[in-house]
Order: sequence, then C-alpha cells, then structure tokens
Amino acid sequence: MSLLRLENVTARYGAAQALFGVDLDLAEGEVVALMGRNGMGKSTTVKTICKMLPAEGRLIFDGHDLSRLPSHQAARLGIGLVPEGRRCFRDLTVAENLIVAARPGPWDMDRVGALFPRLAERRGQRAATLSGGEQQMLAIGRALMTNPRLLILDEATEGLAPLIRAEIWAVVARLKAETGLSILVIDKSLKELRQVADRAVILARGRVVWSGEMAALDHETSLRHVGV
Amino acid sequence: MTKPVLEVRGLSKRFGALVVSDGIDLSLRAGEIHAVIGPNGAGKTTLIAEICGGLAPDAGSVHLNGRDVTGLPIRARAKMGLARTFQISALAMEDTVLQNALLGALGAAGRPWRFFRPVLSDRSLRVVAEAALDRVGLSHKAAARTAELSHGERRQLEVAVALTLTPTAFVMDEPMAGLGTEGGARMTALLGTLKHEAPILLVEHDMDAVFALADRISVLAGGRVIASGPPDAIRADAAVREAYLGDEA
Amino acid sequence: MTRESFVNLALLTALVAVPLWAWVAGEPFTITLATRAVIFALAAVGLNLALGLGGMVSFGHAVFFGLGGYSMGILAHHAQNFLPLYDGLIVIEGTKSMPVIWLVAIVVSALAALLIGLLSLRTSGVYFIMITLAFGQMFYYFAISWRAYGGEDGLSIWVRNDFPGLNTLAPIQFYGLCFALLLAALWLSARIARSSFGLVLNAARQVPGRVETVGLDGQRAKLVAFVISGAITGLAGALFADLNRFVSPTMFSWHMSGELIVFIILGGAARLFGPVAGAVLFVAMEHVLGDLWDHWHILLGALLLVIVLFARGGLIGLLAGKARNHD
Amino acid sequence: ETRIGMITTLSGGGAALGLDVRDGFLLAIAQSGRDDIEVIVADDEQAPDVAVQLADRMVQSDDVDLMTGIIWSNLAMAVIPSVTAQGLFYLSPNAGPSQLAGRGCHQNYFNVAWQNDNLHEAAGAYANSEGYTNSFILAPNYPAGQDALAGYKRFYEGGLAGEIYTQLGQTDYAAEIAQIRASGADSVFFFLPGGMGISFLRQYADSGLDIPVIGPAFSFDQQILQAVGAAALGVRNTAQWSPDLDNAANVAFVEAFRTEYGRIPSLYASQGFDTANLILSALEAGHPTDSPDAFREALRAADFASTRGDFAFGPNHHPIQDIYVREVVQDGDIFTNRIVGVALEDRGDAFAAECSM
Amino acid sequence: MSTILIVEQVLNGLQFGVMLFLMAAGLTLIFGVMGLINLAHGSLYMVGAFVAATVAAATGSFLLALVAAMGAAAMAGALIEMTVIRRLYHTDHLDQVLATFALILIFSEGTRWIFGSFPLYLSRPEALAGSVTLPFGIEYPLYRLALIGAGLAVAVGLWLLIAKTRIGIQIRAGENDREMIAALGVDIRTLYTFVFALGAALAGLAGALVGAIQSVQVGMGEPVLILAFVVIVIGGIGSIKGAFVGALIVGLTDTLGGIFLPELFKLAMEPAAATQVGASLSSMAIYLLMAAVLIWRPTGLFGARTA
Ligand SMILES: Nc1ncnc2c1ncn2[C@@H]1O[C@H](COP(=O)(O)OP(=O)(O)OP(=O)(O)O)[C@@H](O)[C@H]1O
Ligand SMILES: Nc1ncnc2c1ncn2[C@@H]1O[C@H](COP(=O)(O)OP(=O)(O)OP(=O)(O)O)[C@@H](O)[C@H]1O
Ligand SMILES: [Mg+2]
Ligand SMILES: [Mg+2]
Repeated sequence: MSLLRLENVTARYGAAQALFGVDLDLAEGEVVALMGRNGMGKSTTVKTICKMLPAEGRLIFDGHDLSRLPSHQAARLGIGLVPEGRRCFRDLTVAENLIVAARPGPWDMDRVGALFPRLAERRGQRAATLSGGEQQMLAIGRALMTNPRLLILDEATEGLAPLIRAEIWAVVARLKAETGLSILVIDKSLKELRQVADRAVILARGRVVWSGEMAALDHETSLRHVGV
Repeated sequence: MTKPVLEVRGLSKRFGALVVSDGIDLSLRAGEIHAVIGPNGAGKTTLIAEICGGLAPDAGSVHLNGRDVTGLPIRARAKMGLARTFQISALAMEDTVLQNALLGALGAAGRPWRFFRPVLSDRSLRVVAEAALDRVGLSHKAAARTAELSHGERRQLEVAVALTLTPTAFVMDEPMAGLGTEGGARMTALLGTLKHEAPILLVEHDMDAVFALADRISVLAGGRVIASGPPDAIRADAAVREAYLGDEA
Repeated sequence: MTRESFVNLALLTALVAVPLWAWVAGEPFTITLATRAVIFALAAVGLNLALGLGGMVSFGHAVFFGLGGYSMGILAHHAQNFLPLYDGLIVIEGTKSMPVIWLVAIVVSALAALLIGLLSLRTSGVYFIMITLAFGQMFYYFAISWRAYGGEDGLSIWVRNDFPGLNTLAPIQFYGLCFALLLAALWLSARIARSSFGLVLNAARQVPGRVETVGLDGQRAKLVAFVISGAITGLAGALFADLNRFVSPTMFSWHMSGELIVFIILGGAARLFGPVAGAVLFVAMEHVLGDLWDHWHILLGALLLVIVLFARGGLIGLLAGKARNHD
Repeated sequence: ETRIGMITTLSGGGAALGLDVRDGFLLAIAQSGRDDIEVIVADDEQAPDVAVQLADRMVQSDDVDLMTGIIWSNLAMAVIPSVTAQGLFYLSPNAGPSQLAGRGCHQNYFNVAWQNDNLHEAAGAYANSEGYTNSFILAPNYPAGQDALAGYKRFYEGGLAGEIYTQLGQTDYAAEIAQIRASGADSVFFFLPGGMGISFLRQYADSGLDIPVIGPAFSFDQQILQAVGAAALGVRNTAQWSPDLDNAANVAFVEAFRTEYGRIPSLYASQGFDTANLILSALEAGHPTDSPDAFREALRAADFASTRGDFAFGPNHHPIQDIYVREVVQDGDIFTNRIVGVALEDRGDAFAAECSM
Repeated sequence: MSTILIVEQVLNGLQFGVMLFLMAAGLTLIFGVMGLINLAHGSLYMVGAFVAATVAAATGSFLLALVAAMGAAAMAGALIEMTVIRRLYHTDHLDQVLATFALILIFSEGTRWIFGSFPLYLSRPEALAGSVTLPFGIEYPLYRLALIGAGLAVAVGLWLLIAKTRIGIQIRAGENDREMIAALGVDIRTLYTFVFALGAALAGLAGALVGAIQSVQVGMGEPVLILAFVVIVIGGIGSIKGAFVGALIVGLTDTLGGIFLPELFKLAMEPAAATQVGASLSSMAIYLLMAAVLIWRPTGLFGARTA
C-alpha cells in the first residue's frame, strides 16, 4: 500500500515554475531516494509534501488528501522533516529544540541522546552556538522526536564528518530494518544511497526523468542526470 | 623554503569551560592547498573566524604575509588579501547574482565612496565580477535574484565572491557542502587551478575532494591539531581514523 | 519604459499640472496643500535613503525635521526682531534669506545626524528603531521647555522668508521652489541607489558580515547615508516652517517621525518615488476625508489597513507591479 | 452674508473643550435666527501645523470674513498673527497667550475669554483672602504651566512650601503628593489641565491629605468633574463664569444649552456662546470685510448680553471682568460648581501696558 | 529630605514600574516573542479601561469590571490578530508599523465615537481604599500596594509560562522559524492568536487597574505605549525578565529623577531656574537612560539574541 503518493504535482515560486507534473510513490516501509542535480526541484518537492509551498495536483498521504491541510496537520499525520539547511531554532537550547514538537512514540530524549551522544552533552546550549554538524544532528533528532511514519531527509548529511555521516547512514539503515520507517532521502552521495534506498526517483528541471528500483539504475542514466 | 603566506601560532580560545582552540599551529604556503579536517564541533569554523577576524583569540597570533594581523578587524585583513567563504551562505538575497559579485570587486578595488557614477557602468569592476561568475559556472544566472538560486548555486556564488577579491590567500569553509556530485567535481577542478593563484586553507568534510586536492592535511579534534602531514600519511594515521575518518578512506 | 517609470512620470506630471491649474483657476489653497505634500515628500525622500536603502528604520527623523524648522525659526526670529543671534567677539545676525537658512538647516541637521548616527548605529533592528525614538523624545521635551524660543508655544514668523528673484509670498512661486528641491533630492537618491556607495549600503543592510569580509566598511557607509538622509529631512523641515510661518515642538514629536515612515510604506519602501506617492496620497486623504465625517480617522485607518494588507509594496507597488532590479 | 471660520479641536485628547466651544457658539447663532451667517467648522486635531493649514484654507478658499475657535495657546500663536496680518478679524473664545495681550496685540484681535494668567492670578488673590501663607504650587513644564505659576505668584503674598514642574502629560502624581505631604504646606495650587488634573485630584483624595487645594477652572469643568467623581467635592477653583451665575442671560443660556445638548454647559461653552453673541452684536454695526472700522468699533463697545454679566474690553482687547471663586458640589448624581465668592473684581490683565495700539 | 520620604518615593517608583511591567509584558510577548511591533497595544490598554469603567458603572463591582476588561481586551486582541496581524508575521517591521498605526486610528476614533470625548469615571474598590502604615511609619495607599502585588504575581506567572512550559518553548521556536515549527506539527497559528490575546488581556488589565486612579480617556494608551517600548528595549526584547527589570528601572528613574534632579540643580542655581531645568532634564531622563543603556549594551540588558 502506498503511504505517500504525488500525482502530477506542479509548484511555482512567484512567476517561476519549479515543478512540472511530478509523480512519486512511496510505499509503507520503503526508502526512496530523490535525486538530481542542483536546482532541479528536489527540495521544492519536499516543500510541497510538507505544505510549505502551495502546489497543484494530488498529494495523498496515508489515504488523506494533503492538499486541503495546513502544514502542521500534514506533519501530524506522521511526516517528519529534516530540512535543507538544518533550520534549528536558534534561541532554543538543544533540549528545547528536541521537545518542542515531540509526540509520543518510541523516540524520546534518551533514545535520541543515545543516537547522538554529542547532543546529550550539550542539552543546555543554545542551538545558535552549535557547530554545523551538531546542528545537523539536532535537526535529525528533532524530526525523530515527532515519531513520524515518514521521515524526510533533505541533505541530512551535509557538512558532517565522515565518521558521523557513516553513523547516520547506519542509523538510516537501522531505522529501515528495525522500525520499518518509511524514508524519503535526498543526498548527493550515490554510494550511500545505493546501499540504503529501495527505489530512486530522478528529477531534472522539475520533471521526473527516471524512476525505478535502485538496483536498476544504470551508470549511464546516473551520469546523465546526477553527474556520476 | 619560502615564507608562509599565512601562519597561525599557538592560537587558543575558550567559551566558558569549552576549549575550542587549543594552541593551534598552522601555516599556509604559496601554491598549496592545506586542508583542515576534523569532527563536527572540532573548532574549524572557530579557527577560521580567528584567522579572518571577527573572533578574538585568547592567546596566540595570526600572521599574514609576515605581518601580525591578530588585532586587526575583518575589513583590514580582507584588504590585505584574505578571502573567506562562509559555511552558511552570506549573500545579499535581494540583489542579483552579478551585484553580489560586484560587491567583492568593489572591495578589491577599494573605491566604495562614489555617490554618482552608476556602479553597473564601471567596466573594470564588471569585468572582474563577470569573470568570477564564469569560473564557477554561474554566468547564465548573473541577472537572477540571489534568493531564486538553489542551495547549490548559492555555494557557487559564495566562492565567486571570494574570487573577485583576487586574494593572496583563500580561507574556505566547506565550499563543497550542498553541491551535487557533478557540482562538487567542478568545484574540485576549480580549486585545483585556483591554488596556483593563491593558496587555499580548506575546511571540508568531503573526503573525496580533500584527498584529491590537498597538498597537506591537518586534523583538528577537540580544538587541537592531532595530526598534520601529507594526505597518505593522514589516511594511514590510526588516531585520525578513530577520531574522524572511520572506514571512509 | 517600465510600468514603474510610467507611474513615476504620471505622478510628476500631476505635481506640475495640478498646482498650475489651481493657479490659473484661482484656488490658492490647493497650491498650499500641494506644497505641504511636496515638503513632506522631500522629508520622506530623505528618510528613505536611510530606511529603504540602508535598512535603518529611524523613528527619530523628526529630530532633523524639527532642527531644520528651528534653524529657520530662530534665524528669522532674530532677523525680524533685530536681535543679534550671537553678540560676543563677533556679531552674528539672524537672516531672512532662504538660501542661507537652508544651508544652516542642512549643516545643523547633518551634524546632529552624525552624532545620533554614531551612537545609534551601535545597535540594529528594533533597538535602532527605539534608540532613534529616544533621541527624538529628548529633543521634543527639550524644545517644549525651552522658553527662549517659545517652548511649547513655538515661534511665529510674520512674513515668509525671501529667495532672490522670487516672490515667496505668492503660493505658486514658493511651491515651485519646494518642487525643485524635491526633484533635486530625487535625482540625488536615484544616483546614490545605483552608485558604488549604494551597492555597499544595500549589501550592508542585508548581509553586514559579508561586506566586512570583502574589505568594505558597511557601518561607515550606513553612517554617511544617515547623515545625508538627516540633512535632506532637515532641509524639508526648514521649508515646512516657512510654509506655516511657524515652528513648534510638534515638529520633533514621535507622531511626526511616525508619519514620515507611514508616507514611505504607503507609497512603497525601496521605491524611488514611494515617499512622494505616499505623502501625496496621505495629504489628499487627510483633506478629503476630513470633510466627510467627524470621525474621519476611522476611515483613514481603514484605508491604510487596506493598503498594507492588500497592496504590498504600497501604492507604487499596486500600480506598477513587482519591483524589478534596475539593470 | 457673513462667513465665520471656526478652527477648533474636535478630535484627540483635548476634543471636549473644542466641542463645547463649538456647541455654545452654534447655539447663539441658531438663537439669533439669522440665516445670512455661515459658520465653517474644522478640526485642528490639536496640531499647530494642521491649524495653520486650515487657516490658510479658510482665508484662501473659503473666503471667510472673520475667524474664531482656537483652544490652545500654541495653536493660537501659530495662526492668529498671520490671520490678523492679512487683515481679518480674529476673536479668541479661549486661548489668551501673553504675547498677544502685550507687545503682539493687534487691532483686529479680540479675546472674549481671558488673558491666560487671569484665573491663576485670581487663585493667588483668593489664597491671600483665606490667609494662606505657605503654598505648594505645581504645573506642567511648558509655557502655559510656567505662566500659571507666575500668575499665581503675581497676587499671592505668602511664602512657598515648594514649587515643582511636572512632566507634560504625566498621569501619576504619587511622587508629587508625597512631596506635598512632607513639605508642611498649608495650601496647594495646581494647574493641570485635562486628564492630568483628573489623575491628580483622584490620587490626592486617595492619599488622605487634607491640605486645601485651589486651582483654575480648567481642571474643574463640567465633564472633568464627572470623571473625577467625589474626589473633587469641596475643592475651590477660580473662574470668570459658573452655571449658577445669576443673571438673565446666563439663566437663559444654561437652560437653552441643556435643552439643546442634554448636558450642563461648561466654561468653554459659555465662552463660545459669548463670542458668537459679541459677533452678532457687532454685525449690527457693520460687516467685517466691507466696513471693518465700524465692525471693530462695535466689538470694542462689547454691547451684548454676556453670560458673565458685566463685560468690557481693556485697551488691548482683552476682557475686564470679575473672577469668581467656585466650589465643587454634588447636585443629584451630577458634580458641578457653585459660586462662593469673588476673587478679583474688574480684573484686566498684566500685559495691557505693553500693548501699543 | 527625610529618609521616610525617600523610602516612600522608592515605593512610588516601584509601583509605577510594576504597572509599566503589566503593559510591557504583553508587549514583549507580542513584540519580542512573536517579532511583531504592535503599536496598537496602547489601544488595548484603553479598551480595558473603558470597558472596566462601563461595567463598573453598570454593576458597581470592581472585580467584575476587571474580568470584563481582560475579557474584552483579549477578544479585541484575538479579533485583530485573526483579521489583520496574522497577515503581517512574515512581512517586515515596516508593514507592521503602518498596519498597527492604522489600528490605533481606528480604535481611538472608534472609542470616541462610542463613548464620546469626555473622560469616564472608574473608582477603585472600597475594600482597597485608604492607606496602610508600613514599618518606619510610612503611610502608603493600600490600592497602590495591591497594584504592586498584582504586577509581581503576573510577572512570575508569565516567566513560568514562557520559560518552563512547552507552549512557551513552542512560542519562542515560532519566532525563530515560524514555517519550520509548523512543518513539525505545531499549530502555530492558533498558538499565536492565543499569545496575542494573552498580551492583550494583560494590557486590558493594566488599563483597568490604572484607570481606577487616573483618567479614563481616549488617547490614554499612547504615552504608556512609548514607555512600555522603552522598558522592553532597556530590558532586552523578548525577555520577560528584562521587561521586569527594565520596568522597575524606568519606574524608579522617572519617579526619583523628577524629585531629585531639581534638588540637585538647586545646589548650583537659583531655585526657580533649578526647578525648571531639573524638570526639563527629568522628562528626558528615561530617554537618556535608554540611549545610554543601548550604547553600552546594544541589545539591552538581557537581550541575548542577535538582533
Ligand atoms: N525561494 C525561491 N524562490 C525562487 N526560486 C526558487 C526558490 N527556491 C528554489 N528556487 C528555484 O527552484 C528550482 C528548484 O530548486 P530546489 O531548491 O528545489 O533545487 P534542489 O534540487 O533542491 O537543488 P539543490 O541540490 O541545490 O538543493 C531552482 O531553479 C531554484 O532556482
Ligand atoms: N559562542 C559560542 N558559545 C559557546 N560555544 C560555542 C560558541 N561558538 C562555538 N561554540 C562551540 O565550539 C565548538 C566548535 O565550533 P565550530 O563551529 O568551530 O566547529 P566546526 O569544527 O566548524 O564544526 P562543523 O564541522 O560541524 O562545522 C562547538 O562545539 C560549538 O558548540
Ligand atoms: Mg535542495
Ligand atoms: Mg564549521
């Protein structure tokens, strides 16, 4: 059964159209990679799903029509977002960032703290003074604390040290294997995506140019649309 | 051996109990790329702020072209040829891409106090700005508003602004971050040629780029340089593997 | 020609045509109203240099407006009463000559702007708004209790000051003078906006950190802009005092500062002609609505609300569409 | 056809005064039954520049023959000199700044209310008659406030327990009241118009102090008293008029005003009413624009039935009149004033000598 | 000058400060926490006073009047938030200034339309009449003591709400990034309406409490509004603690400055001139203070955030 479905979604920034009829399908428990070069509409797609940008077309999550819902209600259906650029709440402490939108479920402070010990050490520090990587961890922790059914990671490993990046990929893999969480992931590292994602959707200039099993993604296609 | 372009000696800084720079020694010589890597929160961005001004170290000194610049403001250091790119893009979002580049050219030319002449008709500035945009591959977006750029494009513009300064040294904080594979490859190529114009102090988490580019690598952890040397040695260093690289390399 | 420059041209045409018509038709009060609008526009054009271009939301520009007004008031007061202004080693006389008064108004307000700017620019954002307000209030309370020049009662000047070759008592001639100064100020701001200095100022508003890292001094650019801005508003103050032949501390009040800001937003901040459109619209509304109903402030408020909520970018934005980059 | 321009305050904090002046004025015009008089009323918002603008409009576009209406001295100073300089008549129903009574007097300017200092002077005289010798005096720190204290001291002969200037628009007087308590004063004189007076009187009553208070009528007009409530009962104040003043013109005026507007008229209403009647009386002699000299002479004669009883102009065109002492009393659930004595008889003003006309 | 007088003046300063805090607290909630410059806050204060006066006149109950004042101000606040303010969060401060300036015009003139231009009467409750004798024989009006108490209680309550509750955290998060907090599933719209109504209720409460010892009239909100802005700027925007400290500082400066500055000048000048110069200076005192604080600390005393 599909958890998230986009049909013919278009979106625009003012006069400039950014999405031209995007289709996307994500089943329960599936990990889908959204790929494409810079500026091709990946983040825009994410924004339409989270209702941060008005869109036309059909957006269905878990049988609910997202198009009528405001942003916060879409999130409450179980969409957890780790946005591009982190967007931690600067003036809140680490702990406050984590509990600010927490909803009950398996993920709580302790579990996030175990996942990112660095955050646990800095519970009282203002987010604005965290290092870039720490902020990234915080953004992931914050999304997990909402106990989502669908986790959206938009460049979640940007700016992270290899070791931590590897850890995060391990976490993603574990989330997939152990909790059956559905994940929509955007990342520039094809290698990691290949390991974790079941399927891939590739965007170019706001259109889906390729989609299918990750394994079926051949070198030529990826070179043409992703650059490697 | 030539005198280093940029030299950092015994730099220390603490925030309360947290030591973010712990007696750091570093140098940047002409023609090289010196990569600084290290775990998140190791103090890399802090180090850059101390080098470029904006954050005063508690102890230690920064020398640029042999001059002690430790007490100088950001502006003065920039005038002496230090070009910095930001980890989080700092661009005038309402202005066009070209205007952002022009700002750098203007700073390099050092003539902001002109009240009457339209800046866009200043050929010499335009040439510099357009050339910089061209090198990072943003010429086609010159007339676009910066706010309309995608994340990756903003990273490119960030580097272009630094380029307009025709600096004596670059200090770059994660220029690859957010660039796609292809963009990353282009940036890697660009930096490879740039270093012949001015050496680059490169903070970066993209290990492919670091190992492809760096002539020397210093590893920062807990505010302290735990290893420094040529790429191969660093790759093999057990402490570095444990603190940072993991199985990556 | 873009739509915006078309709107601007239409506005200028109206500012020429309407007073001329009033002159021919023998409606001197319409000219007086237009003069008032043009002077307010000049003051707001001054403020907009700081506010629109430099992002310095000054809630204290009435200081400069008032200083300009008092420059005129004090000089003319001494001249009309034949009291020397300063009687020490040298004797300084008052004057009734507009060019001299203007020069004094510009210099005095520029100096005040330098001082206030130097102190205020240590802060930014809302704090800047409030510290400039604080300076405004200080001047206001000082002027109220300053007996020598009338305190709250203000200073009356019996006759309007002179301008060589003109009869300033003829409304249309005085209007022409004010209008010419407005054009000059508009020309100046247009040039500044496109200049190197304008680019720096613009960037300093958006990303102060970036400006420093390319070796430019954003703070100083802001200060210079603030001084120019204060000087223009001061000049407008001198004209305003001459229009009314009267100055009083209300020229220093925060309502005055607020109104200048309102003109700008009403017309469209960051638009060259925004302040002009705003001032004209405001004066016109005041005049028209005032005759309709005792409680006309309700109508004025409602109209302003409609404009903020439904005409983003002010009047010019409404008429000319989205702002375009000037290149 | 005579066109009268009335610029007065109809909005903002001081609107109550302007409304009363206007209503009193219009009542007299209506009573006269003349339909060849047009009154053009405009709201100055208590802002000098707006007043100047309106004056320009009335002179330039509306072609008025004479003007009146301004409440506040600072607005009067902004408007009147230029209006009279242009040859028009101006009759002030309220503001009476000293400049216009002294060196700045003008043959076309008449004040039908008082010179600003009059009521304060009367308060000083009254303090003497009560035998007070140690007054505490306070007023806001602006010219009218400074004049008020000077006016009080002009007649008052005793010593001062304290003299303070408060902030214009201040609403909390706890600190001043504490100072009064500590000063050992035997009387308090205050000039705090509008909301300032309301706050002061209520807080004074609350403080439990029982030192007698004197003030000019400005803090005790009909509307203010209702807002002060019982706190004002018994307080003495000085005025050139009172609703209970016993002369035929006044009895008829109070009755007519009550019927027309449903409230007891205030001092200001009586001033507006008198101003209109003065104008009406002078119009019998000549038109202000066509025969200004005749009109002016008729104004000087002041041959009309004033609500104040005897009324005459001094050489500087300011009133010579009695100034009374009133006491605040309760009449049903309405607070109002009752005359208890005369403070100054046939008082002119201190500045007439400086006027050369 | 006796010690008792000085202590009494300090109490007066405190009481004035605490009243300012009630205004400033609402303003700092809205202005600091939600990032909105609400010039119309003074109008809500006025609404509170007028409603209290009307209800007290009709029912004779001060308590009822207080409740009605808070309720009416909260409702007015919620109403303008939903119709006007809501559209302004993502715009810059300038649009907010213009819109709320327009609201002032509408509120002031509307109130005059409904209630007329004459001040209204509102009396403090009989139970709080008279004075109490404090230690050292200081006589102090009971009502003013009650005001101090009420202000302190509100201060503590607000601080707890903002700093300690999840709602408080969500509100602060909303100021940093409104879009993001919504995307995480928090209904920030409703939350903001609530905050706005709460701030309005506090203003209404202040208006009613103060209306009982001052005059209830159109335009009464504006001077207080300016002072309240001064307070939160001195304290540091967004900080309830800052608003509290700032309010006390402003209250004390204003009260004590008016008393001591003229005395100070009397040492060097003749009394009449000294009174006048001292008074002039004291009316500027709080603005001098604010300028000095900002020059020394550009983000106010407790303003942690980057401006
Ligand atoms: N706020 C905006 N206003 C106008 N145009 C925008 C805005 N954000 C993005 N765009 C444009 O929309 C297009 C798609 O941008 P989007 O951010 O979705 O790209 P992306 O695939 O996420 O790229 P990247 O990998 O660089 O993050 C780009 O051409 C970009 O210029
Ligand atoms: N103003 C501050 N107050 C307290 N701690 C701070 C402050 N600024 C930075 N820090 C801390 O100093 C440490 C170093 O931060 P820095 O930004 O230099 O890290 P970094 O090496 O650049 O990390 P990243 O790779 O994640 O960007 C971090 O732990 C951060 O939380
Ligand atoms: Mg993206
Ligand atoms: Mg960093």
